[in-house]
Formats: sequence, C-alpha cells, structure tokens
Amino acid sequence: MLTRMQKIQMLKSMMIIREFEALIKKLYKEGDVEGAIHCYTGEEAVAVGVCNALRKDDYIFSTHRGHGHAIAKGCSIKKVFAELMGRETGLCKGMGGSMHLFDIENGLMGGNGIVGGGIPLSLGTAYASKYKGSDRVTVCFFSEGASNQGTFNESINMAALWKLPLIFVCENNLFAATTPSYKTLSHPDIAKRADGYSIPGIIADGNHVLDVYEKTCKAVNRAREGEGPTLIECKTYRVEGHCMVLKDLPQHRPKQEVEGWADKDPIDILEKELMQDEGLEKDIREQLYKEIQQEFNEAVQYAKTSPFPDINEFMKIANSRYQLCEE
Amino acid sequence: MLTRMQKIQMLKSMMIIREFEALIKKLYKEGDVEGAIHCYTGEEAVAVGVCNALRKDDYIFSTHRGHGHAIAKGCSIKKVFAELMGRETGLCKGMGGSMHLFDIENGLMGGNGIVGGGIPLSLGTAYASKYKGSDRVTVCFFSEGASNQGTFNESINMAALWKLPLIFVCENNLFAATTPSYKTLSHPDIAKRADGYSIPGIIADGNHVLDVYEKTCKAVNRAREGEGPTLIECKTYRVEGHCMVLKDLPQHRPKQEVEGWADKDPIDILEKELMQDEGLEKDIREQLYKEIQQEFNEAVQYAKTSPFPDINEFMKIANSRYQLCEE
Amino acid sequence: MRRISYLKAINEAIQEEMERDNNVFVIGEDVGEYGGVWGALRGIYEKYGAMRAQDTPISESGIIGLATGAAMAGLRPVAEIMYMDFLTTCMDPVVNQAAKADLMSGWQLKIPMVIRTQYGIGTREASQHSQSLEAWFMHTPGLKVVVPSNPYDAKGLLKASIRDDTPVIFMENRLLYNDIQDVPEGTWEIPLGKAKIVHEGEQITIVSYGHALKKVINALNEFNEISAELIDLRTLVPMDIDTIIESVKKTGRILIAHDAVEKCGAGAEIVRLVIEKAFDYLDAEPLVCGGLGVPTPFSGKLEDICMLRTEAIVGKIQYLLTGII
Amino acid sequence: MRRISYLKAINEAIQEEMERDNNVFVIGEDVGEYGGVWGALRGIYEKYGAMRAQDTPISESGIIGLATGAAMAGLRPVAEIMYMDFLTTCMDPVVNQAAKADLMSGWQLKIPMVIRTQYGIGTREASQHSQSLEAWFMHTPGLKVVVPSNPYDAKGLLKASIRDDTPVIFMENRLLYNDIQDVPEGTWEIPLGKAKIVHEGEQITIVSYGHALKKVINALNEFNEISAELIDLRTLVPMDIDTIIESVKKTGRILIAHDAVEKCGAGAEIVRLVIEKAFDYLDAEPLVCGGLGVPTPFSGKLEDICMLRTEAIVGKIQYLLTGII
Ligand SMILES: Cc1ncc(C[n+]2csc(CCOP(=O)(O)OP(=O)(O)O)c2C)c(N)n1
Ligand SMILES: Cc1ncc(C[n+]2csc(CCOP(=O)(O)OP(=O)(O)O)c2C)c(N)n1
Ligand SMILES: [Mg+2]
Ligand SMILES: [Mg+2]
Repeated sequence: MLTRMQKIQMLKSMMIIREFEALIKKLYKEGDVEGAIHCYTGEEAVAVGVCNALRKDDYIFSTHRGHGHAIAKGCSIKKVFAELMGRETGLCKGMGGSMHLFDIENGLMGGNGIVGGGIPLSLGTAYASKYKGSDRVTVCFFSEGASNQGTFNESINMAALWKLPLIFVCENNLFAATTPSYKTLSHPDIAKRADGYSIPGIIADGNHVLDVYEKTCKAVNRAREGEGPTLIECKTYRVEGHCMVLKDLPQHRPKQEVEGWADKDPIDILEKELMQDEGLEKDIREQLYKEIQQEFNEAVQYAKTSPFPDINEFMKIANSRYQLCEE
Repeated sequence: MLTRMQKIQMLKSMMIIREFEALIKKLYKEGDVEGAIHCYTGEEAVAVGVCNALRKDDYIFSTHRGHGHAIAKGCSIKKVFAELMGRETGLCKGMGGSMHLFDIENGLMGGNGIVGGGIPLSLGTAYASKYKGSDRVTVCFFSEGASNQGTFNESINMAALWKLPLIFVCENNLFAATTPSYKTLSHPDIAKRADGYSIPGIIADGNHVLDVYEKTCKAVNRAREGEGPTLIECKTYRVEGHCMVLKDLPQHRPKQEVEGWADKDPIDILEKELMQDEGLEKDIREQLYKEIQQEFNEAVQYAKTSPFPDINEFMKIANSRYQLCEE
Repeated sequence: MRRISYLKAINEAIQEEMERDNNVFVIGEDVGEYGGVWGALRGIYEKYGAMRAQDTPISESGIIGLATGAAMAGLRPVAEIMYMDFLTTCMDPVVNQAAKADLMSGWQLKIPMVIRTQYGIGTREASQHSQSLEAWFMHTPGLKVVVPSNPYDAKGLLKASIRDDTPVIFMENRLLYNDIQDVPEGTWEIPLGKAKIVHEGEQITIVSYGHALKKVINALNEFNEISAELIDLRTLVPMDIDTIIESVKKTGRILIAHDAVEKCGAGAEIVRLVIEKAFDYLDAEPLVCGGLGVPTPFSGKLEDICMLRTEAIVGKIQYLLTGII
Repeated sequence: MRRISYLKAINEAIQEEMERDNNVFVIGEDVGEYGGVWGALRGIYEKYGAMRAQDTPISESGIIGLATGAAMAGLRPVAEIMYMDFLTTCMDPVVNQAAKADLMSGWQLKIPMVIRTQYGIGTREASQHSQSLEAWFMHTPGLKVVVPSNPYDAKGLLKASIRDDTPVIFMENRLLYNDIQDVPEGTWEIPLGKAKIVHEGEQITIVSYGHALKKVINALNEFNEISAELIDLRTLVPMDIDTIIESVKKTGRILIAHDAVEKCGAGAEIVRLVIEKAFDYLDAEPLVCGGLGVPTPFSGKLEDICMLRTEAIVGKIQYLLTGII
C-alpha cells in the first residue's frame, strides 16, 4: 500500500513533468532549446504510475516523447535541462538531445527517434536479466502509433515465448503525429492484441496514476516471478500538439473530446483523491509548485551556464571510435 | 455446392502437386534443377482448397514454398518445369526460379525469397481492387514462421482498417526451416491474433481440401462484398524437410506425429470421402496418376529441350533497365 | 512566370500527374487531411479523396509493400517517407521487392512507383534524423535516385519520376522546402539522367546535388576570381556521367560535394567513374567533400562540425587549384 | 597444426570466447539444437544450453534489437542472420540503434555485439539470396565490417570481433565454409584493421577480400609471369589503407576486386582513398572489378555472367599492365 507521503510524491512528480514541459516550451521559443521537442503534457500519470512500481535498477526504454519517463525514473532534472540545451553537462553530454535521453545509472536505456525502434531493444535487457538470473525487470514504453510497427509483433511474441521479465506499456494517447488513432487502429484496444501471444493484456486508466501504478505492480510481480510479460495499455490523451512545429487539425480536436479529457486531468484527479481520502491540505499543490519553480530556476541556471561540448574533445573521441583519421 | 467432377478435379490437382514435387526432387538430384527448392508435399489441400475458391483474375501472393500455389492457381505445368530448370520458356524466362514464380495472367503475383516479404505486397493488389472498384480479391499465402515477422502486424492492421478484399492464409505446417513451431509461436493458433485487429480469425483443417475450400469461399464472399479481410489458419504438416539440403532433427519428428499426419494425408482423405459420398470408382486415382505422368513426361521433355536464356538478349535489356553502359 | 516554393512545386507536380492519370495516388503517414507533415500534399485529400491521399498507420514496410503491390496491379503510387532515416524500417520492400520484381517476373511486371523522402542534416534532430543515405540506393540495382536542388527541378523531376515505369527514390531536403523560384505551369518535365550545368567554367569542375549545392555556391562566393564549372547532378541513378566527364576533360580538376558521409558515398562512385574515364585528363586528384563520418550529435556546436561545411569546400577547391593545403 | 574448415574455425572461435566469457551467447534462427542452418554453431546448444544458444522466431528486427539491448546490459551477443540479403528486414536496429547508441548516450553505453551473416552469389538462389551489401554498412558510421577469406582468418577475426566493444558486421561466404586450412588452437586473435599481404609483388597491387580473393588468385594463375602484390583486406572498417597505399606507391597500379556491384561499392571507396593519398604515384588508373549491376537472375547461365568473373579480373589486370583493352 502506498503511504500518503508516497502519493504526495507522485503528485509532485506529475507536477514536475507538467511544469518541465511548460518551461521547455518557453525555452524553445526563446531559442535556448532546439530540435524536435515532444511534450508529455497530460500523460504524466503513465510515466509516474509505472516508474513508481519500479526499482532504480529496473530498466525502462523510452520514446521520442521521453521527458516524462526520464523524470519519473529519477534522472537529475538539471541534467535533463542541460541535455535539451545541448550542454556538456547534459545527461548524454549533449549528444542525444530530447529524443535520446539515456541515464544508465537510473535504468533509463534511451529514448528513440524511430517510432517502434525501442521495442525490440527492450527484449535485450529483459533477456539479460533472465540470462544472469537477476530479477531486474524492463519496461518498454511506446504509444499507440508504434503498436502498428512490425517490431511490436516480433517483440511481443519473443518476450512471451521466453517469458521475459518485460512489461510493454502502450501509452494510447489517441494521436500519432497529426493522425487520430481511429484512423490507424483496426481495433481501438491495443491490449486486445495480447491474447494472440498468450500474455495478459490489461487496460489501465492512463490518467489515473494509482490505477496505472497498481496494474504495473501486478505486472512487475509477474515479471519478477518469471511468469513473463504483460501488455498494459494506458488510455490517455495527448494534450499538446505532436511537437513544437506541428499543429493539430481542428476537426481532430473536437471541443467535447478536449473538454472531456481536461476534466480527467491526471494531476487534478490525484489531488482530488488525496483531498478526499487522505485529507490533503488545500494549498499543498501551490506549495509543491513553488518548490518546483525554485528547483527549476536553479536547474535552468545550471544548464544555461554549462559549457557546450568541446569540439576538440569530441573530435578526439570520434577519431578513435570512427577511424576518421583514415580519411 | 461442388459437383462430383469438381471434386475429382481437386483430387487431381492435389495429386499433380504431389507428383510434381516428387519429380522435382528427382530432377534436382540429377542436376536438372538447381537452387533452393522447397517442397509443398503434404500441404496440397491448402493451395487447392483456396485457389478453387478463387477466380482466375483474383490475385495470390506465394512464398518460397510456392510450387503448389502456382499449380493450383492454374499456371502451365510446362512453364513451371521450365522455370525451375532455368529455361527461356519458363514462367519468368528463367529469371525467378523456384522461389519467385510469377504468372500475372493467372493472378500469381510472385513467390518470395524473404519470409514475410510477400505480406505487405498483398495489400497493394487488394488496395488496387478497392481503388478501381473491382471485385478481384487477393489471397496472401504465408506459413506460421512468417507470422512472426513485423510485416504481419503492419499488413493485417492496414488491411483491416481499410476493409481491403484480402484473405490472409496462414499455412501452419508446424515448422520453419529446422525449427518446430512450438519453439517460435507464443500462441499455437495464429488465427487467434485476428481478434486484435477486429477481423475474423478462422481455423481450417489444412489437410481437408473441402474444409479449406468452404472457409475460403466464405472469406472470398466477405471480401468481394467489401466487408474486409479474413485470416484463415490452415493446420497442416510439412511432410518433407525444409528444402533439398536441410534435414530435420529426429527429435523434432516424433514417430507418432509423423504417423498421425500420414493418416491425415489430404489426398487420401479426399479420395475416401469421394468414395463414400460420391461412389468414386476404386481405380480412379490410378487413372489420374497415369494422366499426370503422361502430362509430366511431355512437360519435362518440353522444359529440357527448351533453350537457356540468351545472354546477349539479357544484356541488352539489362543495359537499358540498369544503365550498365554508364560503367 | 509565377514564383513558387519547392514545396508548392512538389505539390503541383503531384496534382498535375493525378489529374492526368487516375492511377496516380499518394500514400503515407499524415498525408491525408493534414497534407503531410511537411505540407507537400496540402489540398490533395480534399480534391481527390481518401483513396488517392491515403493516411496510414506508422507502418513503413506496410506502406512501401502496399505501394509495390499496387504498382504490380497497374497503379502508380507516390509514397511519402517522412525522413530518409526511416527507410531503415522498410528496406526489404524497397530493395528486395520493388527494385527486383520486374526482373524476377521475367519482365511480366513493371513497378512504377515513387518513394518521396526527406533527407538531410542541420536541424538539431540528432543522429536518427540527419542521414543522407542515397548511396545505399545507388548500390541497389533496380532503383533510380533523384535529388532536386531547387523548385524548378523539383517539379520537373517529380513529374518525370511519376511517369517512369521503375521505382524511384525521390529525395527532398527540408531546408529547401521554402525556397522560391520561377516555375512554369504546364506539361513539361525534366528527363531523369540529365545533369544541369549551373554555370560553365574552365579551372575546376564541381559536382553536387540537392541541398549541398547551396554550400558549394556559398563556397564559390568566397573566391574573388574563379572559373568553376558547377554541375547539379539532379539524378544519381541514372547518372549523367558524360556531362561530368566532358567537363573534367576541360578543367582537369574535380570536386564532388554532398551531405552524405564520404565513405562509400556517391562521391566515391563519381571519383571511380572519373578515374576510369578521364584519368589522363586530370591535373589533380579528384576529391570528395562530405559530412563527417560519425552519427550526428544533437548539440548544435557539434552538429555544425559534422555537416558538409562551406569552409571545407573552400579548402578543397583551394587545394585543387593551388596544390597548397 | 590441425587442419580445420572455415565452418569449424567459426565454431571454435565462438566456443572459445563463450568459454572465456560467460557474457558471450549466440542467437538466431535455427541456431539452437540445429546449430544453425550452415552448421556453424553445432554443439553449442548441447554444451551451453538454450539461453546461450537461443533459437528464435523468424523476426530479424527482434533478433538484432534483442542483441543490441542485451549488449546495453553488458552481454556480448553474437547474432546470426542467415543471408546478408535478410539484413534488409532489420536495418533499423543495426543502423539507427546498435551503430549509434554509444554516441547518443554520451558514451555511457558500449555495444559489444557481432552480427554474423552469410553473403555471396553463385548458388542459383536468385536475386534475394545473392547480394553482397558490405558497402551499406561501411557507409554507416559506427559499424565495423569484417570479411575473412579463409579458416585461419575466420577464427582470428571472429575472436577479435567478439572481444571488440562496438558492433561488428561479420561476413561469411557460403562457398568458403568447407575450405580447410591449418588453424592454431589457443588464445590468439587477428586485430581488426590489419590487412594481410598474401604475396608481395612489384607490378600491380590487387586488393580483395572474402570469397572474391579466390577469383583473384585464379586470375593471377592465368598469367605466366606477373609480379602482383595481393592484399587481403580482412576488415573493411576499419580499413588498413596504409598497407594499400604503401603497396600502390611501389607498384603504381591497383585493381580492387569484390563480389558486390561496383556502383558505390567498397572498391569505389578504395579508389577514392588511393586517389586522395597516392595520386602522384599512379602509373595507371585504379580500377574496380565487381559483380554486374543487376538483380541476380536465377538461371545459371545468367547468374554466371552476373558474378565477379575471373576473366574480367584477368582482362582488367592485363589492361592495367599493358594499356591494351
Ligand atoms: C519509423 C518512424 N516513422 C515515422 C516517424 C515520425 N514520427 C515521429 S513521432 C510520430 C508519431 C508517433 O505516434 P505514437 O507512436 O502514437 O507516439 P506519440 O507521439 O503519440 O507519443 C511519427 C509519425 C518516426 N520518428 N519513425
Ligand atoms: C527474412 C528471412 N529470414 C529467414 C529466411 C530463411 N528461411 C527461408 S524459409 C524459412 C522458414 C520459413 O518458415 P515458414 O514461414 O513457416 O514457411 P514454411 O517453410 O514452413 O513454408 C527460413 C527461416 C528468409 N528466407 N527470409
Ligand atoms: Mg500516440
Ligand atoms: Mg512453416
């Protein structure tokens, strides 16, 4: 059972992700952050619910929309900011950027710029756990768009076959780039596909962090016990446009749908539950907000004043890694 | 309803395929046929059952194990022999060979050397039918090994989504190369996967040609009516080794299994049914056998005396198609 | 004449061909109502409907497989792959199916299809969104490879590609999409396999294509006086080697510049051909200037040094002219 | 010393490395009980069990993805892809994941993995089973490419590849599998990036690798008297360009022979490098001799003319030596 404190921590984690994305949007507009940036806004309950069910040494594979996963898995916010600003002090020394956040110490095995590209990779760490007799589990995040890549079929079958300690978490946020999911999914429930591979296919309320958390815990137990993979589909909603430069078509954002999902805001939902069930103080969200802003100020300051990667240093490593001297 | 005559034709078709493979094995050993040869022996009811439910102008996509499909779809036996012997008079002028039989006039859109490679191609002819408002259906043959390729997931979803007139026929023959299917299928029924894509997933007795035929007819009707794809899994057995040069491991061919399937020989089954239900004469199989041998003698004679492709002719075409003159 | 953008030129080419031939259709991710994430296909869905502007799931092998099969059935698909880097997810249908089907079938089949894809580097999108992979497709017999560098060529070459009866990899660079140029209306096309001499010159031949051409022009502007013959290849397969050779015979010097990395790139191939056909005319060694042979790092500072650099082009031209490094 | 086959050499290399390091395992289609369809892995399943000799479904992207992820977790996978042609079905994990992960992660990760694959032409298996695609992987920064031509090298290079901390494409040719040679036991390896001078010579340098080398040797046997320096590259990335250049500086002439088609192939790359580094030493134009640039037709008569041909090698050597075609 989660303690009150833990639940408040989850509330805070979701708020951190929410505020992180808001700030990144601002930094992007101001030119401090460049490249392809995909916000996780509205989906916070998935990353936070899932990652809270994991240990630090469990593995996760992330996507192009990976800020939330990184934060929920415990990466240093400073380093994430620095990475997105292309600094030497970034998570990946500025080599990865928004779509390629790696933090091996915290079990973050990378985002991916290729939709569906991370799915087969996740087989590997799960295989390694089984190989070494370790109980570390792997979570593979992907969204409903990726479920239509070939890698989905190949990976889920292999994982099921060998009962790998692997949890497929499909963040069904109803969009892939500009395309609503009803145009790309022949069955609206990705979870349904699990039957064909003899593994459990579970649907979670992706805007309800405790539901995600509980269902993940079950899957994690199953995985640690050697009983094999689970496919968890978290139904959620991509609140923002696909990325900084792609706007949605109005006909794909019906007012009713947008409002319906706004009413299901994952942070609001948890806050309300905490108030009802745990007698949470009314102003705690404001307090948390302040803490977060404080932390962010320092982190952004750190990132902005960090050096860019050193070109000579890079060339030195590159020369030996890629045999450039041949040229 | 099938007439007695039609059923006898089906018997004969299956026998032709059976004898064709036997003869090809001989020709291979004698050096008249080269390359990668995969026999369809034991699976005849699938090709014959399916193709009898089709019109000449319906499309089929075949596999590396494609002789049966070609014969059942009505290709000239002479030309198939000639193709396998690499002759100018072959179906594909000797350019394709055993794994790449194309006969566009008869709707045979090609075998494939890439396992799972034909599946997405089949979307294309099906799409073209819908595009042109034509009622031509497409059948895509593949075996259970191919069902684990990524292309399976991508294609079945797209076909379902757009209700393409496409029938996926999985020939589950329990082997992929040297590997028995229980080592590669997380669920023994491929048909089960259909649920995840909102299409019917049907299991047919792949050694019972009338069962295959009837289930295909239903799927064809569905497809012609614009109601979309069906996945039909035909349970059958690969009687021979994977190809001419790969032998099976004895532990993967338990005596009981082999004998069980021998008792379910598709030709015997149909013959018996015809005798019981249609009062088929006892010696008809022998008669058909003689007809077939006669036909084969002529066909092989034709193939063997056909010229090999002309090198100059080839170079002329190649030069313009591939701009070799640049070199 | 009207001045239109590269993007608009692409759009016009497709619409004109769709108008002319009912068998032409577009397919790809977000290409329906949205008109493609780059916007190249705006208005097509509205005008021609969903079957001819087919939005797809994220299933590149499915898309290219479908296109290949549709071509077998007589249609003329124009598929869009958002970034060239994503062609890694559908190499089989491109290389083993589309490129080979006509030969394998003993010429029963034609495969008239275009794969429009967007390539290049320079937008801080890191290593999986920065590749120029034309060399892979040049190395695959059966494919044509087209890389227009400007709106006029984009239109004329795309029309020719759509009319061509074999599979064409049509490469567009996102940094060119907003370039504007005079582009005539009407039924003209630019034949595949004809290079364009951008300007004539006597001292050195420079061969380039696509976005790299701009960097070459920038580099040439660095010289006070230089008589360079600049060739825009336009199509890499078929390659207009005659135009290159003729030029080299005149200038005796050649530099090839492209975004792709140098190792086994198009430049190396051109060096091979020039050496084979004009060795005795050379006054200096043919050189290639390309991207740095590393996966592209995200950070702008690092990406900048990984791209084809104007200064590097300048340096190599200088060396070829003077022998001084 | 014992004489063992190429196949056995591969097997020994793997078993020795598996013995030495628990993290090494093999994975691929039919590699378990069967020991791989080529038989390279016989006995490994029996000795090391299913986890270390993992039979897979026909899911090449899954296999290479798994291998990459396993390498991230510290294992050292050795994956088998039955024919190089099938790498088309898993280019993404090879090119965008395995090759780039160490850089993308800011060097947090190493990706020690070997992709053993079997390539070549000549067995009447038609266009989808006859390709030599090394150039694609040379063109992809982050991969090493190794192509042993004999049992000794196969063992020594495979051991080095398994010990290497970066992804290696290890290419074996089915026509070499039964070749027999003296191969020592023990812990030696052949460093990646060192070519072998098969024999020294003064008149011409011939560079080759893998199965093509045999055809070069056949071609040289056609000459009564010739002093050719024959270089077996052994690894294409890293390439031992120094050995090539040194040789060319001595002979002034070079021919590169490989199975792959010439356009954008490894040969073109070597020409580029030789031109860049030894232009002034050349007495004749560097030439490439490769396969015909077409998809391989099935019929033996046609396949034979599509392969790298001994006569073509002879012709080009003759031309380089005499100037007469
Ligand atoms: C193989 C591939 N195809 C296309 C893209 C371009 N792309 C990037 S994100 C995206 C949409 C992904 O949708 P989904 O998987 O649902 O993830 P979401 O953005 O909803 O998190 C697309 C099409 C890509 N990066 N990789
Ligand atoms: C992509 C790919 N991987 C591997 C192979 C090698 N191969 C040829 S046939 C075959 C087995 C195919 O099994 P299945 O799909 O069940 O077809 P079946 O042989 O049973 O008809 C394999 C592994 C191939 N041709 N293509
Ligand atoms: Mg989505
Ligand atoms: Mg099978």
